[in-house]
Amino acid sequence: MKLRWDTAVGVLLVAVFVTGLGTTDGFASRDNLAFAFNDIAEVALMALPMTLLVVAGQVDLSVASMLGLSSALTGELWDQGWAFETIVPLVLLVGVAGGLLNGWLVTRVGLPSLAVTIGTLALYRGLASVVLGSNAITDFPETYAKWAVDTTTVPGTFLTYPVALFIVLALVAAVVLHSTRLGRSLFAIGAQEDAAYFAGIRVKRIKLLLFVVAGLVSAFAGVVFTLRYGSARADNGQGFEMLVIAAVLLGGVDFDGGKGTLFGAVAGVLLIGVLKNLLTLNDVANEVQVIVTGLLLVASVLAPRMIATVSAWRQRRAAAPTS
Amino acid sequence: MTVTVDKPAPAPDTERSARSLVDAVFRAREISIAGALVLLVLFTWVAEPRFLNDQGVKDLALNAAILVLLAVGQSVVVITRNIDLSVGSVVGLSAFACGKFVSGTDHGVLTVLLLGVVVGGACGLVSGSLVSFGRVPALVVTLGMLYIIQGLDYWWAQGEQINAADVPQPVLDLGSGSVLGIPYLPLISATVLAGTAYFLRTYRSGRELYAIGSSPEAARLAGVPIRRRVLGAYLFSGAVSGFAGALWLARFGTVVADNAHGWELTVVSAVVVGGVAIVGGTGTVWGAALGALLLTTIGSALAVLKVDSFWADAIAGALLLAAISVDRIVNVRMTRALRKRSAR
Amino acid sequence: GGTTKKDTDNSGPAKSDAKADPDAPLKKGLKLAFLPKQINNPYLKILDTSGIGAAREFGGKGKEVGPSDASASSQVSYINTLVQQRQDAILIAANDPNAVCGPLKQAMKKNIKVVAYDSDTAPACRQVFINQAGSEEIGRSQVKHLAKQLDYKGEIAILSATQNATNQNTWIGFMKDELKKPAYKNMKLVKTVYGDDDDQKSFQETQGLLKAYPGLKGIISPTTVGIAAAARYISDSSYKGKVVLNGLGTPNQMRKYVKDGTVEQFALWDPRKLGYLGSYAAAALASGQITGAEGEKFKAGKLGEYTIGKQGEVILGPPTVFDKSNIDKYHF
Amino acid sequence: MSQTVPVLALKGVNKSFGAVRALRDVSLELLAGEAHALAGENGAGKSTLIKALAGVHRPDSGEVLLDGRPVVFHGPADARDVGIAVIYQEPTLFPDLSIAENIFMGRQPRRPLRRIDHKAVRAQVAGLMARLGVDLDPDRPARGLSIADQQIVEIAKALSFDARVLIMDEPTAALTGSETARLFSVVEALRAEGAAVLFISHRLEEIFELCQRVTTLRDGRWVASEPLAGLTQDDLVRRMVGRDLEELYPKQRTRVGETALSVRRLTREGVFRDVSFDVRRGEIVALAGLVGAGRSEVAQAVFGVDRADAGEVRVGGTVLRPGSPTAAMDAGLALVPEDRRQRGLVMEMSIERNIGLTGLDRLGRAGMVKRALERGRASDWAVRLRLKYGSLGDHVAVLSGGNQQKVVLAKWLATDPAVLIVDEPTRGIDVGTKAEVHRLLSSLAADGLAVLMISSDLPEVLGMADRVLVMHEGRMVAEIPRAEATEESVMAAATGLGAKGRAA
Ligand SMILES: Nc1ncnc2c1ncn2[C@@H]1O[C@H](COP(=O)(O)OP(=O)(O)OP(=O)(O)O)[C@@H](O)[C@H]1O
Ligand SMILES: Nc1ncnc2c1ncn2[C@@H]1O[C@H](COP(=O)(O)OP(=O)(O)OP(=O)(O)O)[C@@H](O)[C@H]1O
Ligand SMILES: [Mg+2]
Ligand SMILES: [Mg+2]
Repeated sequence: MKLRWDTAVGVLLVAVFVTGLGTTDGFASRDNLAFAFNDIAEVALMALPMTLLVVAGQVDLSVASMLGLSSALTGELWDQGWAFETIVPLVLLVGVAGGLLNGWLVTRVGLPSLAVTIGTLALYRGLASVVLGSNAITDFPETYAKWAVDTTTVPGTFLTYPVALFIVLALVAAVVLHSTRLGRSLFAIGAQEDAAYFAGIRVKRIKLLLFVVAGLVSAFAGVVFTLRYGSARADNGQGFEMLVIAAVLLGGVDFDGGKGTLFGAVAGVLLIGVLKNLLTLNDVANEVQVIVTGLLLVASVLAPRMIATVSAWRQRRAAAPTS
Repeated sequence: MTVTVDKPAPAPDTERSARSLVDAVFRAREISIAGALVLLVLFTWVAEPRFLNDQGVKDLALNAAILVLLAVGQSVVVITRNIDLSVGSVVGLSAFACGKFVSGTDHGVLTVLLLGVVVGGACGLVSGSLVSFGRVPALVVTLGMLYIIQGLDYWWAQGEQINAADVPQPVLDLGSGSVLGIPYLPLISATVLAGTAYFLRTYRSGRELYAIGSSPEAARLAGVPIRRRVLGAYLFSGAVSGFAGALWLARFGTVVADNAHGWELTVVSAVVVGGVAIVGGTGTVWGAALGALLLTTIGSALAVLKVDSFWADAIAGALLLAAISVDRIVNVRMTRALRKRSAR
Repeated sequence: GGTTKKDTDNSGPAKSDAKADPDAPLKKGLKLAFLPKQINNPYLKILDTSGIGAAREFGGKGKEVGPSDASASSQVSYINTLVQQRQDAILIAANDPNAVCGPLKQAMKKNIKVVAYDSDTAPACRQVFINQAGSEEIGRSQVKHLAKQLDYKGEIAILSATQNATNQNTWIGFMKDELKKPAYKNMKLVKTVYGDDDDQKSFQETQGLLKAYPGLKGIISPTTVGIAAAARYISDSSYKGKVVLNGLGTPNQMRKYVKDGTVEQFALWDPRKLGYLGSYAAAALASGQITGAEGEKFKAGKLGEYTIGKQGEVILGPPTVFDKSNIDKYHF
Repeated sequence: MSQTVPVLALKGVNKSFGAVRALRDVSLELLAGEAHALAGENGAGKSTLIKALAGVHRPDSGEVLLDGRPVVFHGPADARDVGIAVIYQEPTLFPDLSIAENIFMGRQPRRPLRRIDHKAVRAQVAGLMARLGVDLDPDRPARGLSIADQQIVEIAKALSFDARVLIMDEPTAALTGSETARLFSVVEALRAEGAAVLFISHRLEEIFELCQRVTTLRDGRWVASEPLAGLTQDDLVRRMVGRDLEELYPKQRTRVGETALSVRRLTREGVFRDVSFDVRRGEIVALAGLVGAGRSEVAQAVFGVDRADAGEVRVGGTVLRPGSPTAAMDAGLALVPEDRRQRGLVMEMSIERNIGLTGLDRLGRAGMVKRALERGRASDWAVRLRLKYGSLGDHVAVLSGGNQQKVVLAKWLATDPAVLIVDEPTRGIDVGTKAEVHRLLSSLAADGLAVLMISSDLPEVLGMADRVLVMHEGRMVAEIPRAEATEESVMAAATGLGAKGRAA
């Protein structure tokens, strides 16, 4: 039986969860779970388009900066007295524009996405601080803020609204990736772009679309983040890009493209979230948590490798006497 | 059954002009970056002459010295189609380790530098072994190492700070002193840079690094000891980062656990701006060093031009994008020109 | 139409229905949690260690938890955890006065006492704020000191921590106000830069300042990381002796620069006392001695009695000015 | 001569990849001064065998003998160091490095202090190029070399050290007559100097021309080792296939219908110019020319993967939007590209997904993909093309070269095209399959498909085409009807000597 890494992460997630239930006071409480999942909502949301991108052999390092820009814009416009109902669509539009710029540079100018998005990582974060400077805007309307915080849950569950939204979007993303034309094309582009192009797949258009979706989702995550903390700042979500990528890679999505499952990526995000919550509850120092994250990442690539090596070795040993 | 007919050879002069064009394309990146750098410096200098006074030049060189070192180390790894995201953490760990080691003692400069190299080399060895022997993707492993080393560093430091007052004077002098008016740090970086460049061009193992990055499969079939070379590249990158950590201590005197936190992306930016292809196989350390110099100079220039610091990031990002886009467009144009010219 | 800023009304300071019982004894076995801006901040480390020591004095248990990056969002997850762990009091040095507000209010609802120290939260989100010194006094006195050193003329600049640090911004506000007075008509604040409490960033910001403003005569850096970095740069550059540096720093960090003449003087309160005071304030709150209302008094161990001021503020006392003559008496 | 100890030999070698047993108890002896052929169908295990000889694969059991003594190669470097030069089936170049560096990687001549002697490298490469009679600039990067030029660099690499054993896996698949002849004369010379040669080719006439002995493999098993003298091509085919071969060029007569593809004044600066031609339904039109004449580029521009600078392409009367393969496919065009590893297939993807890739819109509704339909399409075509595979879920990378080519064909035939452009459709395909492919093309044409076939295999061109178009240096120089097409007439046009037939 071949053990797939994404399954392994799923099993690990369940194991950690069960351990938490058994050993840690307060872990299983409705409040805590609502909080723990809500706490990674933005990272989780951004992990969805990131998974699609990485499968297609691309990466977007600018997602967290776009989150920051969106947060800063939301804050500044709100402060200037705009209506929240106008701000949100506008900010989402900015997300689309940012995605277009990334996608345009990658598909039209022909630059590698890693290089492009390192650039826009600085650019979007910079624009965020141009927009908002050192200010922090705080007085967001309760009517909207309540949808983002962990104290409001979907009736009858411990799911907060951002988490519920994530679940819906994750299902959509899973269907797209694994059972649609687009999904098949993504795998082909990621594994062998030339061959995909020669097979009539609209490689550039699809890549552009992915970056736009990533921009859009990141901008939306920016709004959620702003409402959740009730604070719009230029440095919101700084460094989240690494966390998003770590989660996706942890779920067994291959950075070289062409391989991976959405289930794995989601399991990766949740594992990081649950583990963080559990360790913090047990007063495990932050630096140890950082180390654990690192070890998990290394294990995520090393373990499948070792399993394969061991099973190949066993097979060879089993085959040897017959010849 | 086969028919023997000679293929007509193309006229030699078109071939030669095609060749020089090829050369030009490959050198275009270094030239365009050097050009951008000169323009930037001139512009800033005209706007604010103090930018290039004694202190100004010294500051520019000192600021770039450490990033140049890191970019040199990183390029060697990137050339082999790998990446080392743990550099920032390694610098942090090494700087703190060196600080802790010298604090309140009178250890000599050489001992400190050696310690830095050893600490960094050890980190490089771990990353390198995982990548080369574990045959796992470099990005994931080094991202993991970034976290692991950083965590260890924090865990060790527990919020402790090493102050300049505790660091022996000779070590601090290394960071601020100079010979013949040239500060030590840039001198050291330039030496490492030149040595690495020479090695990459004139030694088999250096060329093999390019071969691995250009096509790992072909390298395997050509009998290149891939694992050993990749391990070597990481070891070098780690050792250089560790060395940079020791220099960091010398330059800033004050060290905490999170020095150089988040520098990995800056270093990778410098390397990419400098024309080392992220997919390996091409680029030079000279280019990477120019890239590093350009990035730090942008920062210094913006400050001197009194550009609001809020704008600094945005402008740096935009310039980075402009640099790689222009380079790419020029490259494509020249390739097309090459195609039309070399029409057989 | 739509929801705009005008429709919202942010509520005032934290109200408390509970009655204070000044004679209640300090409870035993209180669980106090210190949540610094970032666990690797050396200055806050001193503070927290001393606070945890104080807790031991009155039979409580203190611990320090926190993120490794100084961002508001990472503090929030710690607050939640502390609530789940049912701590008796949370002491927080806020990275952002508002982002931590929601969770802190949740905590107070669950009868967990909240004390802000070093850097305040919005007043509604904590019961007591332990202020190092009166913000006004810190702000104004730094301008006064520098002005005296500069003979009341020349361009000056400020090197601050992060752009959102509450305490920094309050102080800077008072500095600007002080500078409006006619006595300083020959002095000009040309620029405020932010070193993000990052040594290297502060170092380069100083360098940029000096290059961009050739006429610069003085720098105030009201943050310990900033002043040390600035001193380090100036001591090795041609600006040494030409630019006056003043601000807030720890004696250990600054000793070298005071001795080599880069810096004449700087100020700071004793962070150990600050942590100690915070610890006692939290215990007093948790034991019901005080509720955070103006005018209430409590005893802070060997520091003696303190009174709660306006908006729940408790002031530690005036900062100490360090210079060549006294610096060797202090080691922190 | 045959009594001497073999220079290099395999004895009882077994090699499996997972469930696939690529070699079973295979033995082989290479003698000094002798050219030894290795024959077998696609997937018979030829490439695997030479990889075992070259130290790329370690045999699961059995041994490799060097001068009669068992050796273990831990990697290609070990084999190289004892004087074994290998040209692999797929060119293995470093695209970013110069031709000179490609040839000498890891073996550069050195100056004192172990520094590379760049001047000596260049000089030696120039010598090699002269010996091969080609004109390639040693300093240009390998990227962008045509497949033929890449193969030449591989050959130069193998020649660059005085090998005792020269192993060549289908070196001529991408070469035209002149280059092949040049290669053979070089190999002859080496053999005369006492080198042992192992040669693989699916072109049987080449085997007879070059080699003295032949070893045949079938399904990973050793069938025979024997002298070629006295053997006929049919004998050899019978050994390989295990049965008698049907006709190699089963050309059916078809009714030629209306114009399906019409290309007018197509130009791409620096590559080809002013190319015009028509292909009608039911017709197989061959596009012949020397390597580098620009045939593949024309095909790519027609299909839209390259953008033409001028000219137009009509399929079934409608003008194609330039630069859009999707539009070309919608109009009923299909292109089987020449570089199957880069462009024809997604190597890391399963067989069924590769075949499904060209028809994603037909595998379900509303953008969805039904796995059952995907698998059905794949298994359908796998049967029709007699694909040899383990499971349709296997990566195409594990298939033998010929079987990979079948997957590319399947993927395009499954789109049910009106015009099929095939670029070197039988390159690297064994004789049996070749006949199958030809029959397939023939019957498709008979059903009304318009076929444009680019081929460097002259017998194939002559055997299959209704009309032969000939390109020379980027221009269409001749159009020769089947009746007049002979080796001489086509080659004359291709080399630019007195264009026969009417100019197109
Ligand atoms: N790396 C591999 N992993 C799995 N199977 C492999 C691998 N390499 C070869 N095979 C299988 O081994 C068998 C022999 O393949 P090989 O490439 O040796 O054939 P070949 O005789 O060279 O064919 P061709 O004439 O098409 O090149 C095939 O069934 C192939 O699918
Ligand atoms: N992948 C490629 N990248 C860049 N240039 C190429 C590529 N393939 C071919 N060329 C160049 O384009 C020109 C035309 O080559 P093309 O492949 O069209 O010729 P061809 O007649 O089809 O020959 P072949 O038999 O090699 O397919 C040649 O000069 C060749 O070097
Ligand atoms: Mg083969
Ligand atoms: Mg071709």
